[in-house]
Amino acid sequence: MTLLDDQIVSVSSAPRAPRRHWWSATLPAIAALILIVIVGSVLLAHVIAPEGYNDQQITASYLPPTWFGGAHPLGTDDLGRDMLARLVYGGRAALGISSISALLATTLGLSLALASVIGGRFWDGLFGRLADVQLAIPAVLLALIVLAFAGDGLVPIVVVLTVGGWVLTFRIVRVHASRIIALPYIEAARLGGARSLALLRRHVLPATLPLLVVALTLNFSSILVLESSLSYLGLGVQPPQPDWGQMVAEGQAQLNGAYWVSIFPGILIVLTVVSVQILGDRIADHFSLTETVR
Amino acid sequence: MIPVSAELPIGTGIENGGRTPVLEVSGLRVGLANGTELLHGIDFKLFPRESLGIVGESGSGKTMTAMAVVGLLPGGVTATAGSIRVAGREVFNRDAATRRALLRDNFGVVFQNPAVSLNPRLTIFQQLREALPAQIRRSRTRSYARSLELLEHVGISRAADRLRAFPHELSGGLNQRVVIAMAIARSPQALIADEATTALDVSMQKQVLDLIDRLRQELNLGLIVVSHDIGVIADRTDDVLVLKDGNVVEHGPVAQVLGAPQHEYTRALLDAIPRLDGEVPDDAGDRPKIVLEGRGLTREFPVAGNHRRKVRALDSVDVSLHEGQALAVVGESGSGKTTLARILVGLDRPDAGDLTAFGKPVTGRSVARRRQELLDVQYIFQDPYAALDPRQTVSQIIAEPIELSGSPEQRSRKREMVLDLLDDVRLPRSFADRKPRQLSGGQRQRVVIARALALRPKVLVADEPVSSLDLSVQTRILDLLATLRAERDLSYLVISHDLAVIRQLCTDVVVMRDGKVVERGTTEEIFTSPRDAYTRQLLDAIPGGDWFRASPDSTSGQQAHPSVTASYQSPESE
Amino acid sequence: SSASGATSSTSGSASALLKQGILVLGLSRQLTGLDPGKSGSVDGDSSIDRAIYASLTIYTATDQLEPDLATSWKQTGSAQWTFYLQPGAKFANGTPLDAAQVVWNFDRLLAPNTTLSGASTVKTWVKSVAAPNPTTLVINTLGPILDAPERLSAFFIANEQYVTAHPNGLSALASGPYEIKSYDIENGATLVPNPDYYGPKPTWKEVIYKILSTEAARVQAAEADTIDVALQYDPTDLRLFANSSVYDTGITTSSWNNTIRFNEAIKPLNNVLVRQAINYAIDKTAIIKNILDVNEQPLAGQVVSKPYDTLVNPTLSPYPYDPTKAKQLLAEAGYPNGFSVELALSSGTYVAQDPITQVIAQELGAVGIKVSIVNEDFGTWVDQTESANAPAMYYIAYSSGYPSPAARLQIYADSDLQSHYDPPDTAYDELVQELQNAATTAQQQALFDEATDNLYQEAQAVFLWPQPLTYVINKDLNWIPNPAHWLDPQDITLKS
Amino acid sequence: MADTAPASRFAAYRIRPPISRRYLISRLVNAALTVWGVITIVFFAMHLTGNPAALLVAANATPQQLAAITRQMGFNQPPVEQYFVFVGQVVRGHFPLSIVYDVQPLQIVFQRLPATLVLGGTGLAGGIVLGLSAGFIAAVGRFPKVRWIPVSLLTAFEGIPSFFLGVVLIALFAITLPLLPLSGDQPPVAIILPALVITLALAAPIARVFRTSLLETRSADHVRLAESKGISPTQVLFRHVVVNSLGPVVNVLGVQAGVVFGGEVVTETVFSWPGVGQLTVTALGNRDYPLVIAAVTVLAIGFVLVNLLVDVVAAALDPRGGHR
Ligand SMILES: Nc1ncnc2c1ncn2[C@@H]1O[C@H](COP(=O)(O)OP(=O)(O)OP(=O)(O)O)[C@@H](O)[C@H]1O
Ligand SMILES: Nc1ncnc2c1ncn2[C@@H]1O[C@H](COP(=O)(O)OP(=O)(O)OP(=O)(O)O)[C@@H](O)[C@H]1O
Ligand SMILES: [Mg+2]
Ligand SMILES: [Mg+2]
Repeated sequence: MTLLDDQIVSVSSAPRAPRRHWWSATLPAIAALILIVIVGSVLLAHVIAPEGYNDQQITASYLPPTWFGGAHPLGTDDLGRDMLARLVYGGRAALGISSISALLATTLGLSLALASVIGGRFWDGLFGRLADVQLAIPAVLLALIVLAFAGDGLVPIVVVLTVGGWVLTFRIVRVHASRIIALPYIEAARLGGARSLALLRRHVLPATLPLLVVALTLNFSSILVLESSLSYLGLGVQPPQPDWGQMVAEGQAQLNGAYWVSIFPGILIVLTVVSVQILGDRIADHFSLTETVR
Repeated sequence: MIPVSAELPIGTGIENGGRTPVLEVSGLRVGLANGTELLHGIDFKLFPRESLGIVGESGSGKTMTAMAVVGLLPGGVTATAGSIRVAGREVFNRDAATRRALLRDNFGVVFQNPAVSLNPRLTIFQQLREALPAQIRRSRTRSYARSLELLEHVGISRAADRLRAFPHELSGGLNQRVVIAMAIARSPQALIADEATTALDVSMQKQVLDLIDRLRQELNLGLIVVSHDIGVIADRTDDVLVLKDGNVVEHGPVAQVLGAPQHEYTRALLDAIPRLDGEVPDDAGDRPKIVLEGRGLTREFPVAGNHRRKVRALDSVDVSLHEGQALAVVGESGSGKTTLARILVGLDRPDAGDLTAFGKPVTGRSVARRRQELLDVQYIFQDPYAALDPRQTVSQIIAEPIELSGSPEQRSRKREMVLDLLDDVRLPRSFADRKPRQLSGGQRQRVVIARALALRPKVLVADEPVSSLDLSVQTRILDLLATLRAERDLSYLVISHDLAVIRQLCTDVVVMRDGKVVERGTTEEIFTSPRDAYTRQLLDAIPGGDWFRASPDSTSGQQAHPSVTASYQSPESE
Repeated sequence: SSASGATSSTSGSASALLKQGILVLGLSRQLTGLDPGKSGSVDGDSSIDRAIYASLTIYTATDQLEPDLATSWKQTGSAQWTFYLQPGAKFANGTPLDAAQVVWNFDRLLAPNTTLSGASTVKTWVKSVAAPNPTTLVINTLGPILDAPERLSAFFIANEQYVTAHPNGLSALASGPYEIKSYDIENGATLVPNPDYYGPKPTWKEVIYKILSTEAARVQAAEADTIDVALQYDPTDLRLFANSSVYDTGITTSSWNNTIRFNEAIKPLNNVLVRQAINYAIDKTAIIKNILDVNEQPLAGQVVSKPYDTLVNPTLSPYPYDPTKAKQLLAEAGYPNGFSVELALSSGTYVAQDPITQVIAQELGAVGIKVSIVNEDFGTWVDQTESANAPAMYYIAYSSGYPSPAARLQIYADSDLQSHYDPPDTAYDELVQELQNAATTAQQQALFDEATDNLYQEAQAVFLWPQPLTYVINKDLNWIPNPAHWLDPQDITLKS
Repeated sequence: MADTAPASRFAAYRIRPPISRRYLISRLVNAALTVWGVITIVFFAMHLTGNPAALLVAANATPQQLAAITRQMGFNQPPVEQYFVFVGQVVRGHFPLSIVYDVQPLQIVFQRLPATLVLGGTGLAGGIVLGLSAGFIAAVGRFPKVRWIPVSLLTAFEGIPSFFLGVVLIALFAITLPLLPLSGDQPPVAIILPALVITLALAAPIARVFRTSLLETRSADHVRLAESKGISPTQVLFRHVVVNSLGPVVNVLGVQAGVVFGGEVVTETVFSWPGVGQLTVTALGNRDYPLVIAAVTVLAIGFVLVNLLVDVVAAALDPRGGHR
């Protein structure tokens, strides 16, 4: 089944408000700020929480957040471990894994797309079919299965996420690149004596670059969602090492008592995803790619 | 039909007692919501059976005027002041609904591009039915019958089948006829055609215009023809309205306005038209060696979707281009011109036949290979907008061929080569760092030409080099090409369906039809004594052909149009 | 916390159903099937088995042994018991539920080549079974089994023809008070009264068992008022219902005791020093106090729970918490800087197991033993523990259908599937066998002490603690929490 | 003329199908190929683990059982034969027996399928309705100042992973203010929360695409022509703008079908909804790979069918495609 090869639809993206609204300008700024804070504190995890993520004090379980000051500004979990510490270290896992996978996925998608654009009908058909098959198996399921076989561990999970994510880039780039390659100025370059690779390097890639940035952001957010879903289902990073999705699951029982254990990591996931999407959308608008991407 | 018919004295539109005009526009002002005004007070009258032409450069307000009359102004644009009287009834101050209703019952509109003016989702019948008067529309049987009538009326045979077809299954000409059928479906007082034929190729253009004229006669319609093609106006209208920036600069009978233009703007418009009576370029006399030659070139394309059926774009075509020659390839749309050109420059491969360049056979299988063998043959694109990578600067664009396949020595002095080329195509050197979007159409075409010249080719192949440009620009580009040919003794192969262009640029002509060569000869021969019937038809089809062949002072308006008799045969010929 | 279900009874809430005579019970682990020949866990398959199958004798909520299918019984020989069955008892399809059927239930377990996990519960003490007439059942035992009637309290009786016709055990022919209306391994079962039941008419119009195989599921089920009774709550989560208008909560002693079993075929766990080290390395008292939130004593190196078990070895005392000793032992054993090992959990099965095992993992880490915790679903987990490549360590609680010292120790004998692949310890096996057949209580005590001493020295397991029985129950219900964790609709009644 | 138009004629025009048989066939072939691809992937996935036979029996299986499965799936034969045996078995619906249930896996999958379809269907329907209305408002809403709000709200929800949305919804609506039942055992109300999760995942992309497409279509030439015809503005809006704008939306649905199916896996687990998704997850937990394989194959086929439908509908909305 050909899934719309004439126009691509992003799996998700940020509000499409007419530019004249004041916040359509400020929103990306806010998003950027949020991301900086999150990423920053995740990178500085070892500074923020020198004691690490598994510093148990079972006598001090489920302390509520004190917000400012106090030993545990964001409270503690069932084993009296500092939530802030677990959140920042959990972020390392979640964001680290997701961004690596997103990069790989985008690269993979890009290469396959370009290959199928210049590679002729056979490769185009093959990769296209591959993408269809890929889409036919829900990413979550595929991940569950592969992980069930390959076991947890960093490499399998990254592989799974990459495999789950390449199609998006592939489709976006493929459509765009095949439009470009059909344009007269490509033929003009051929007339100048350009070979396929020169065409890619001089015209196709530059034309695809902004799109690629957008694809990357889209990839990242959808992969982060997938990653946390898996970790929520108990796959990927194993306790005691924290991961946001896993933390949501751990705290679920106490939603009504110690809400913070499961709500905070959830909120972080949402904030990250939405901010990234808003930025991605901003970029898309900037290059006026929105239509291509949707 | 006759441009100015015996029973209607010339210019009746202007001072005419007695009959009430179908449409009377006075002081019409149109503006945007933000106050900027697009039309600054337009006045004209339109009487039944009379035709008014609106000309003017692009952006002058032609479409606005037409649309304001029928109340189809684009969103954000509104008619601010003035009066529009339809059959004597003022409609301007009416509320939107009634105004629309009134205008729609009195006017039929024919839009520019038939390909997109029909809803791709609905069959012709479903759409035609919507255009019918309410009382007919209600009954399917009557709608159906009426639709059949209409289609047959606009000269569409096999009407029943057409009614069941979807727009994309019909040719442009047929679709335009359908649109016309819709326009007359509510038997209006007047017809308004905005660039109704601009998108069609000459022969089809002629057929459609003939149809409109015929209907005008039969149905007593007033007619407004909006076009930037003065030829069309000259042939088809009684009065003409010359617009400039939303103002009427001249208004009067065609003969008067075009024959003895008062306003220099009008004159400028007229001068811009390539003339058919100009000097034919001197050809290279005795024919020395052949530079580019195709023998028995044949190319087939699969008909989209239907894998079994194939269309023969080229059917064993022989062409030979001699040194210093400027060879024209003419023919209606779809006759195989572009296909031929692409094969000659190696962008495409013939299914059969062989190509020889400078005596050496071209055998490369891949485009890249063929191009290596054909580097001395370069190509000029029809649409300069698409032919330039928007991300590159002019100098990058021009330098690219040098970087890719220039000699080391050339690469070393890339920069000054680029600047020289800019000089050659008469572009200021300062343009080197601009991007395409900062250039006008003409300037872009010059860049395209510069790039084509970068590797100092011996042959230039140009597909419709000017057809996408404003008239005013066209002539300058043609001049440039002519001078370049002289300066660098290039050989040209020029494709065009505009005979005026050919006449101005080429020494010899090849006429193509359905992928075959039907006639060849020197430009002089072809224009004066065309042998093939099809060639003659092409010549006749040129709008305003006679007008411009005759000397400006003669009141050529009178003289009968030679093709009238021949007009409108075989509507299905598209 | 919002008094969960404060406004009780949304459309389908459990309290609403209760008013229509429908009881909803929560089970804390996935079901594995309805074949009584396969031993199930009390807080799972067995609770349903008990509701749909007859047994010869039965323990009431108050732990009194009472007649069920058997109206009376007596020891008719030094190694023989005779049971007299209800005349005219029927299966749910009207076929007679007679001694012959009961015999078949024994024989399939006694068959030499049987693969049924229930086998060890009879093979160890039953020689043969006969049915001289439809209402008389003669059991020839391997010795003077004093507590034969007790042992048979959880021996459920299925229908031969039906079981052979439905080998996959996804349906059952009832012989008890209820019969199956719908059954789904992952989500639970629905029971309705069995019209042909020989006993008194059951109290409930319908009984719904719901699988709540995670702590979160259990808590949410109660918070959303979708169950009437459920067990195995993390004590800290019980506090969520402190001021609930719908539920009472409880925490009490039970017959279960928690241990960590070793796969002794695996290095270095085959080394007794290592096993002892692990026993020393875990601070049980702290966990009991802070996580289990009860004042119990750790298991005294034996796998019996006071006060449930009457027979205990008074001479033993718990392994104290002594990391340094643990380190030293490890060094002696040749692992001065520890090793890595896997600890397998059955997801959501035991009270507060996730926090507990994380603490244990950290404490073992402190002495250099790197523990990685893996979760499996109950069914898979059981299969694994009973297979040759069982996990190195697994967190498990054992119960016994009644206070039987033999049954307690049986678990560590070679005949038990979970011990089967460990290096054989014939001495211990014989002890247990003798204990089975012990004639006098004095004899029993002696044998028991010897066996438990052996367990203690060999550190056959990490002796943790008696697992508290925690539960929430709808305020409108009467129920005496059963130490064995039986969740039997028969024991639950509406207040007044 | 009026009466000479025979009825048959416009019977003919009216049943004029917007898609050609050729097109339909090509789509079908495509779908078949995809399913085949899925099966192939599963085959390789199984072999990645070394001994596939071991996957298909219980952890404590006897050698006999192992031998039996090896024979049934032809694992003792050379790889190529193995492949064909496997494909053959799957195509004939012969999967190895489920380990837990000890019956044909398909049988169990089909028991669960209705639940999944109901949930997915409801979620999908909700998403379409919500998305289309939001997109419509955003494009042609009466009040330009506020008409972007619905789409933005949906987009905000879209950023919430379905598992977290599920958790929060439960906490809010099933527990804190117990309006809606918790899990899949009190139909029909119980479907509201899980369906909502799927709906919210779907609505935003639909809304955005519909908006864009509406704006494009509205300025298309054929709309101007329609306006000049004298049919009512509402007729123009719906016959010529709205319906013409649905094509891209349908295509989005094709892609989003994946989101729905994937979403179901998580959602069913969070809400313990007894559908194929939950079945697959627990089957994985139970190492019941025969069941997993069957479930995945069925889900994939479902997805392919949905996209087949999508292609056909899309073609119907734009005959230019359909007659290709
Ligand atoms: N939708 C619109 N909104 C605002 N301004 C418009 C719009 N359409 C056209 N204009 C402006 O109105 C003026 C007249 O436009 P119009 O289309 O009438 O020119 P035209 O003579 O038809 O040109 P062309 O020959 O290219 O069709 C131009 O300056 C154009 O920029
Ligand atoms: N890439 C292609 N695929 C399929 N058919 C093609 C292709 N290119 C050209 N054709 C067909 O070949 C025939 C000749 O096309 P060609 O473009 O050469 O005509 P042309 O004379 O250039 O027309 P125009 O004057 O409109 O440019 C046409 O019927 C066209 O439909
Ligand atoms: Mg115009
Ligand atoms: Mg052409």
